[in-house]
Amino acid sequence: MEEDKKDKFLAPENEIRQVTAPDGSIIEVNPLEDYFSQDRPKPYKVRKGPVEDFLNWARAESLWVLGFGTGCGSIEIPPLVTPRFDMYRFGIQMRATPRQSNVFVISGYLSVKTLKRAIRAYEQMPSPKYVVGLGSCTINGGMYYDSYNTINRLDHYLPVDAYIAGCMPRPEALLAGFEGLKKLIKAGKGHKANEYVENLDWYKANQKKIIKDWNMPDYNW
Amino acid sequence: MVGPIYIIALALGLAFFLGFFGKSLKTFSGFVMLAGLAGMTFISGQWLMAFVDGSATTQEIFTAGFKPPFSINLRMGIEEATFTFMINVIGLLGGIYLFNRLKEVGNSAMSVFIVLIMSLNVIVMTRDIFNLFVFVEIGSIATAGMIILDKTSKSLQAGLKYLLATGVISGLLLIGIIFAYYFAGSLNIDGIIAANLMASKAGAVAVFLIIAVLVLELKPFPANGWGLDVYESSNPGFGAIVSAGTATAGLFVLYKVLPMGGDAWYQYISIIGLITFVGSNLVGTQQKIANRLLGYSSIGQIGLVMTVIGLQPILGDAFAFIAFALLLNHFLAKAGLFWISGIIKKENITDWSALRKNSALLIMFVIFIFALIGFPPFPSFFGKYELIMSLISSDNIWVAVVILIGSFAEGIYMFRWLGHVLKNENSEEEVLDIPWNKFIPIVLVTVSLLAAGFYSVPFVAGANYFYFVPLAFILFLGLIDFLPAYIKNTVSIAGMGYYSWLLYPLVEGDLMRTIFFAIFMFGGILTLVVGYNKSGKREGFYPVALMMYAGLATIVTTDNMFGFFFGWELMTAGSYFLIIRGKRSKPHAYSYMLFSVAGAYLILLGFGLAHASGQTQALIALKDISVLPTLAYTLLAVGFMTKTASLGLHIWLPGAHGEAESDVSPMVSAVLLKAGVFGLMLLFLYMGEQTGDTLLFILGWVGAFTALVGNLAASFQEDAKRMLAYSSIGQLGYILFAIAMMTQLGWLAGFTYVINHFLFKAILFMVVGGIVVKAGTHNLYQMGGLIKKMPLSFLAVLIAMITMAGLPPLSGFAGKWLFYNAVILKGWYIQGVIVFFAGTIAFLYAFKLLHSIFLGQLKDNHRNLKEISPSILIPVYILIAGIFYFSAFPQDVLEPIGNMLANYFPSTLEWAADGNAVTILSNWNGNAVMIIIISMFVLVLGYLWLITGKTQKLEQFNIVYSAERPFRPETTHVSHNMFAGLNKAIGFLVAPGITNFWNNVSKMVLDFAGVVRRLYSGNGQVYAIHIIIYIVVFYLISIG
Amino acid sequence: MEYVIMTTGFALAIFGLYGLLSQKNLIKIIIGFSIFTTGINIVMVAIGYVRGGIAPILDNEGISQIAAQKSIVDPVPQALVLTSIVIGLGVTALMLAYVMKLYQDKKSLNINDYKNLKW
Amino acid sequence: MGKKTLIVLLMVAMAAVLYPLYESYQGSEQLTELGQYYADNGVQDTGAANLVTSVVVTYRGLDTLGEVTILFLAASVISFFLSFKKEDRKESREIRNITEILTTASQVLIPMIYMLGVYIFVNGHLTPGGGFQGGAVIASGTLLMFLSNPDFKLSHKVIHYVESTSGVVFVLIGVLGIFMAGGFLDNRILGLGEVNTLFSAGAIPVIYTFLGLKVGTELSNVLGIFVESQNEQ
Amino acid sequence: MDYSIEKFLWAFLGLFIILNWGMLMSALMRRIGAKLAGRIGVPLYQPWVDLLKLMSLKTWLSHGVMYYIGPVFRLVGGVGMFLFMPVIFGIEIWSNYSFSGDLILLLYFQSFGMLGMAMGASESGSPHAAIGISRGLSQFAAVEVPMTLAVIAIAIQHQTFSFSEIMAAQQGGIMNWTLFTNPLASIAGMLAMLGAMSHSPFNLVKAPNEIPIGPPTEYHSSFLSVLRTNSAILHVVEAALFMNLFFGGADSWYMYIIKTFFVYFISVFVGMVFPRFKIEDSIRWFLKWPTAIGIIAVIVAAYW
Repeated sequence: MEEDKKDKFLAPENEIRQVTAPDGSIIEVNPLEDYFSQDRPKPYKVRKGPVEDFLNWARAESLWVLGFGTGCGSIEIPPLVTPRFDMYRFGIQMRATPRQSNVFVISGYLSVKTLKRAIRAYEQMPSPKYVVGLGSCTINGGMYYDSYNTINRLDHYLPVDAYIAGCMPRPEALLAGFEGLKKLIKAGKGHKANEYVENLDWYKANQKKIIKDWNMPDYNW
Repeated sequence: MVGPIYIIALALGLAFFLGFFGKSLKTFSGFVMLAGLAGMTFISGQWLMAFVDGSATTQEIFTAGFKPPFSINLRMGIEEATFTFMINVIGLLGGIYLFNRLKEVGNSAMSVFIVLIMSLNVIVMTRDIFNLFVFVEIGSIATAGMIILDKTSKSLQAGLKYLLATGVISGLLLIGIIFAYYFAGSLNIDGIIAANLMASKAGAVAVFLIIAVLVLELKPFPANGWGLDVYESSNPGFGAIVSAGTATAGLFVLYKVLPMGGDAWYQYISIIGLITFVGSNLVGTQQKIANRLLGYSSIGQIGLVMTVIGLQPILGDAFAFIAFALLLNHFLAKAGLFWISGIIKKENITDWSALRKNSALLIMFVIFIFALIGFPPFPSFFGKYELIMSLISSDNIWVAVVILIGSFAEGIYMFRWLGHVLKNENSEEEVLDIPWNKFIPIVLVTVSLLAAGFYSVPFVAGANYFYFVPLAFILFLGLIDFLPAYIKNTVSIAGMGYYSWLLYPLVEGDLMRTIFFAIFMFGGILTLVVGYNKSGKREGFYPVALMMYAGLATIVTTDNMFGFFFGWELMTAGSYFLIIRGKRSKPHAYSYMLFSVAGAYLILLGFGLAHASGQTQALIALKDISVLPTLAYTLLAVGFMTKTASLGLHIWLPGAHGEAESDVSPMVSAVLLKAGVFGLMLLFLYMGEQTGDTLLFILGWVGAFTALVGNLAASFQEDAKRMLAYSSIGQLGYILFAIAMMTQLGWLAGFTYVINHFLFKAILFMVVGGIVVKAGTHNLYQMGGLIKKMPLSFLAVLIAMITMAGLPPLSGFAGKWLFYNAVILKGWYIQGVIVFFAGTIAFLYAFKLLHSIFLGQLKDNHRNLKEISPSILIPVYILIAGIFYFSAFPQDVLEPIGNMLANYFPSTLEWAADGNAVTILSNWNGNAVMIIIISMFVLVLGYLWLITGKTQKLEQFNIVYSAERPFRPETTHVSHNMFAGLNKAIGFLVAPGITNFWNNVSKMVLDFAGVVRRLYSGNGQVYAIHIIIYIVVFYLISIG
Repeated sequence: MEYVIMTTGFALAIFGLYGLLSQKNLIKIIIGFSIFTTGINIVMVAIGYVRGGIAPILDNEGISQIAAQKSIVDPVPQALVLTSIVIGLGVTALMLAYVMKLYQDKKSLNINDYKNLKW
Repeated sequence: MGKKTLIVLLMVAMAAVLYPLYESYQGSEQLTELGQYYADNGVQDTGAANLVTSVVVTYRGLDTLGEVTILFLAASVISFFLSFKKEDRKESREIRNITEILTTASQVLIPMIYMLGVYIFVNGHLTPGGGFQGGAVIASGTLLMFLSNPDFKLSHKVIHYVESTSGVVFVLIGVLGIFMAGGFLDNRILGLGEVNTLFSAGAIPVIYTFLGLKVGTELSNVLGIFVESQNEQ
Repeated sequence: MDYSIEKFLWAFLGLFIILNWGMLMSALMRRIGAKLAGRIGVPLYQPWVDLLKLMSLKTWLSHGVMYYIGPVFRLVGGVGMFLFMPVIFGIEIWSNYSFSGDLILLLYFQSFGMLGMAMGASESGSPHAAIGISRGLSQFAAVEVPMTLAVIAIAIQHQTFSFSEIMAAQQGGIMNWTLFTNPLASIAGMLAMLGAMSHSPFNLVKAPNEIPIGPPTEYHSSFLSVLRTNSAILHVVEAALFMNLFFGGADSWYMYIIKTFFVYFISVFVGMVFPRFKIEDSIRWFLKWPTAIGIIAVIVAAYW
């Protein structure tokens, strides 16, 4: 991975640069290494037992959805807060920052450019975290299957907990999808984040194969 | 003993004799001249000695063996001996100084020089009016000759103007003399005095002409363009003779002749002197040419002495000392300055930075400047102090005011000049050529100046030789200035420690003084400890720092007004030098000095009024001021407020404190500002609540607005040290407000603020100063994220900031609690709310400072920074220990102070056994709050730790950034214009209105000076017209 | 008689002064100065005059010493005027020397051309 | 014309200032006390018949010393200040031809003028005149010399010697007065002699002689320097 | 001075009650809000579930020491406000640790948590956090002016800063409440409360879509749970503060709950009705009308 970083296009802001310290000495700054933590993530320990079941219930009943619209399907999310659908009654709410979200809805096709942001946002979310693929595009590329600039299979890049098929699925389908996710979590199967961490090399290889201007650390804490 | 007549014989004989020597013997003739001058000096000096030890009585010398009035007689009394000695000394030193130049010009120049000095001697000694005229003329002609010693086009013009002017005035003198003879039948001055010419109108006119002309010889403003040109264009060595010698003789003549006119004339002379002193100094404010500036200053100083001569009947016994002290001071200092000017050879004062190449010369220059403005320990200080006291005691307040205005105007240009000298760019190539014969005279006058200051002590009530002890130590530090800084630092600390121990008995038992004493001395030592992190020699730092502390120690230990003022001025001088050491401090030190000088003068006036009421120098006189009490208290309060930088008088502070060196800022901010507070506290205690009711009310409002504006401005600052400086303004506003309430709680709050401000501002300035040096920038937005590099600094600043913001449980809250109770009990609600608002704004800058320096994004060039030096952290943590002690056990500190205050105010605060402070309104238990908060903190921290697993450490860019990433630390750090919203809403409150106001005031003064100085058109004829106009106007005022 | 002299003296002094103050030519200014001092000298002489007095030389020729002692004019102003004249001479000479040098410097005798030093 | 008007007004004002003096002048019927003293005692005190001389040289001898000093100063100043900056002087003055009459007449007159001058100062204590007057006459002779002979150059050395000697002697005589008589410049160091004779009045003739020499040389010197500096132009 | 275990336990019980009441209240408010919008709204247990969820998360990231203890400061601030104020009037066991100080202590202790939290948030290095804090502090400064005026007016009126005395003075009927005895001060104080609660229209500090929820933008999992705990406590305590000052305090838990609910409801209600202020407008607003009313209140109280 170190090598192919070198052939890839390196953004100017990530080039190694030299600055003069106040005492006159020269400091070399390597933005990608100095500004970001280089640590590899570790899988968390999955416990079992009634306490964990209770906590899983709590996790399932408190789904905080990251409010990022990644594709055309994101138009289907806002109706969820309207009186007609009212997702709040299911314990689902939108959060503005990845740090406080558990659910990432990939809403439809994912261009390569957006994939990079999606990876970053996903990695910044605290575990356990869940990915919901919304629409056919996340499954097989959908109508964009031969586009030069979109991915076809989301689960090559991020571990997906649930898919909601359709093009586009209606908000009701979304709610149904969330209910499905809840069931998974309650069943103690909501630990895809660990899968991602365990197979990090595979995911990273896939990601870097398609993202030419990587320009970020291997793992975005 | 050698008779005084031999002065004449010797001088003239030598002058004529020099003609025998040809050109080849120039050096020899030069030494002959010097020998002659030395002989003259010896004769007068020997008489002076005899008079001083009482072995001689006043001698009348009759020429030609006949008694006056039939022949000319000379007198040699103690006055004459003194003045001739002064003149001869300046002649001798001037001769040495001008030696090479005189030699180049030739024997005749030496003759002229020696004749000039001789004529001045005779002018002093003669008792015959016509003889006086003759020797005045000799002096004029010799002067006209010496002007062209440096023969330049300018000096030629000046000489002609001089001749025209003196020609006109001597003609008028002659008319006066001949009619005086006509009416009095005598040419003897005593005979004319006895004849009382003032009885008849014509006689009065004759006297008028004589005195007016003698006044004109002293170049009164504004009929003095010719004199200024002489100063500007002639050789500075000769300028010294004119300024010191000729003027001295002229003043003595005036003194001698003035009895002819009787009482009315004394008044006129004092008015003329005042106009000259103020006018000349005012016009001088616009001047850039060094020698002309010295000319303005000379004329001003002579005007001052003239005023004193005019005030003779008022001053009574004090006259001799005052006049002589002022004259001697001018005499020595001005001679020295002119001589330095001759070495520097720079026309424009902005180029005078060349002086820095020689530190001895620089120090002497500084001494002369401070002597001229009237700083201790120079004779002018003693003289001016005594003068103001006597004037006010004799109900001449306006004269005192005008004199101080004139002095201030002099300060305006002198300190500007000093600023140029100390801070302007200096070219490396030029070398300062200092021949020994030019150097020695300057050293001698400097030493004389210091000695004169020392010997002034017995003449001023309240003065004490003890005040010179620290000065001697400072001198010692100056002498060991070549040693490395850490040695001097140790010596200074030891010296201060010893001095504190020495002085402690003076404050023991007086808690208020003890507190301030502790802040000054202990704070001083701590701030000096910080100095250990400085490498190199730190030339000139220790003497001035110790001078400031000596001043502070004097202020707090003295029990009389003189000592207070002495200390005050000493402290001002020392702090000025400390402040101006900063890289960009020139304008700030300048405005600091101007405000300080103005403030000191107000204090002096106030003291004068107190002295006039109580006829005592003891500070207790402030208690019952019967002469204009409101004015006196207001003056004193405003004077002290210049030091505490209250609103309207604060504009000097941010720059002065912000640009100072890293260990000077805590000195001036944490320690020095308390001097003003001490002054105010003293004042308020003596004044009492009833007397100062309205004043206190106004000061309360001023304090409230000061707090608001200071804090608001601090929150909009981008410069770390300026932010702290503005914060000081705000904090001092609280203190002013608190003590203006004049209740026990208010004062207790005031004391709490004083102690807290000392503690936290010292911490803040020390740490921030250290960081600023390390980070290489003052700008907050160029720092950030330093918490990981400097955790100890962060902790210190955090604690200091929590204290400052008044958050419980730290001691800042003690002040706030007391303050609230005081406000409600006093009934100053709205003001109190303003102060509270200011307090919440303090959070803003507290956060901004902490965030911008320590939190947020670390800058690339700071990646390798290390923690600041232990020599800073050790004193800082000592102070933090102080904060914690005060916070946990406020009772230990506040109860004794409260008890002490109970002597002055009704007690409204009680302490329960468990440390609970109770007023009728409220209660607060600092101890309990501390315990509860710390326990809670521990519990909650434990809880968080319990529910948190192993944390992953992140780097600075591991932040959520809307799924993007930051580019650079610089663009990710939020600091610049941080409180934009607040600024939009109420930023207008800190629009630089006050700065603009003072700028406009100074611009108006300078413009006015610029207009007035157009009088000096440069045309010699116009100057002659001025003289005639002066005579006519003067006539109309005095007689017509 | 003495009034005539006195008047003349004062008038000369005033006119001389006027010349000194109003003329632009340096030489004329000096002439004004001379007239001014001359006027003053005349005033001085007039002051010493005693009506009907003779020169204060007691050479026993003409009248007796005792009579002479009663009838001479005052010698003091005469002595003073001598000094005054000499002083005037010295000053005038010096002024002329200055003017000469100034003329060499700038080739002008107009006083308005010598205003390099001002303010 | 504003300025001229101002000056005229100023002169009027000045006249008004001086007017009280003029008005008060009544003329004198008798001597002042001081004048009377000189008239009564002058001759006895100083031995000089010319009271003006006795006042000038003895009673007010210090003034006279001052006068001498002034002339000396003027000469010195002029001399040292005309000796500067020689390099500037390029142009030379056109000198008119001197007429034969002037040349010849001056050869006759100059010695006589000098003689007259000497007479005046030697007899200063007896007749009107004295050192200054005599010296001035001598200087006028020198002036004539300059007029008649443009190339004439004074010997500065001689002048300086004469001048210095006279000055020093004058001072020494004054000092002698302290030791031998009542005080500085007392003329009674020599016998007063018989009034109205040449060798009378103590040191007055001596003083006047040297004074005359000094004044004569000094004035001549001043003239000489002026002429020289003119020539150099 | 009572540091006994018993006292501690009573205080802890009180804390537990108001924590749960605070969570319930926030769920209630959200439901009321939902009803206004025609929705059903969150289940009443949602706050507890959220809290539990946050505590059960498995990722803990730390930006530094200050970041770590920022929430501690915040919670200490909230808990401290609770502890320094008597809960139920006249009952010793519910007086907490109010012997350590009174209204003044509380006014200043308000900012303790805020400043600590600000430190923590800004150590994260997120510009959004810093922007949020700068807004919050600016607004806080302005809010405090009418607040102080109101407090001073009350202090003048009752000649005390002590809670129990202020509450005592309001006993004996609704007409004895400061709200009626000193209506101007109450208006000023309640307007200030709108700002202190930082609900709309004064919630630009936490503009979720502009500066992703402002100061706590980097906080997550257990740190966020502490912050949410605090906000539950703080909402009740703030409401209780105003209740004590203006609405006669509470002489029983029953009254406590009703009054705090309504006081809190006022701010939520205003938030539902009004849109958001820009920060400078909000400062101007606070320094204009509430301040004017407050000044009049002080003048009336002092000189009537």
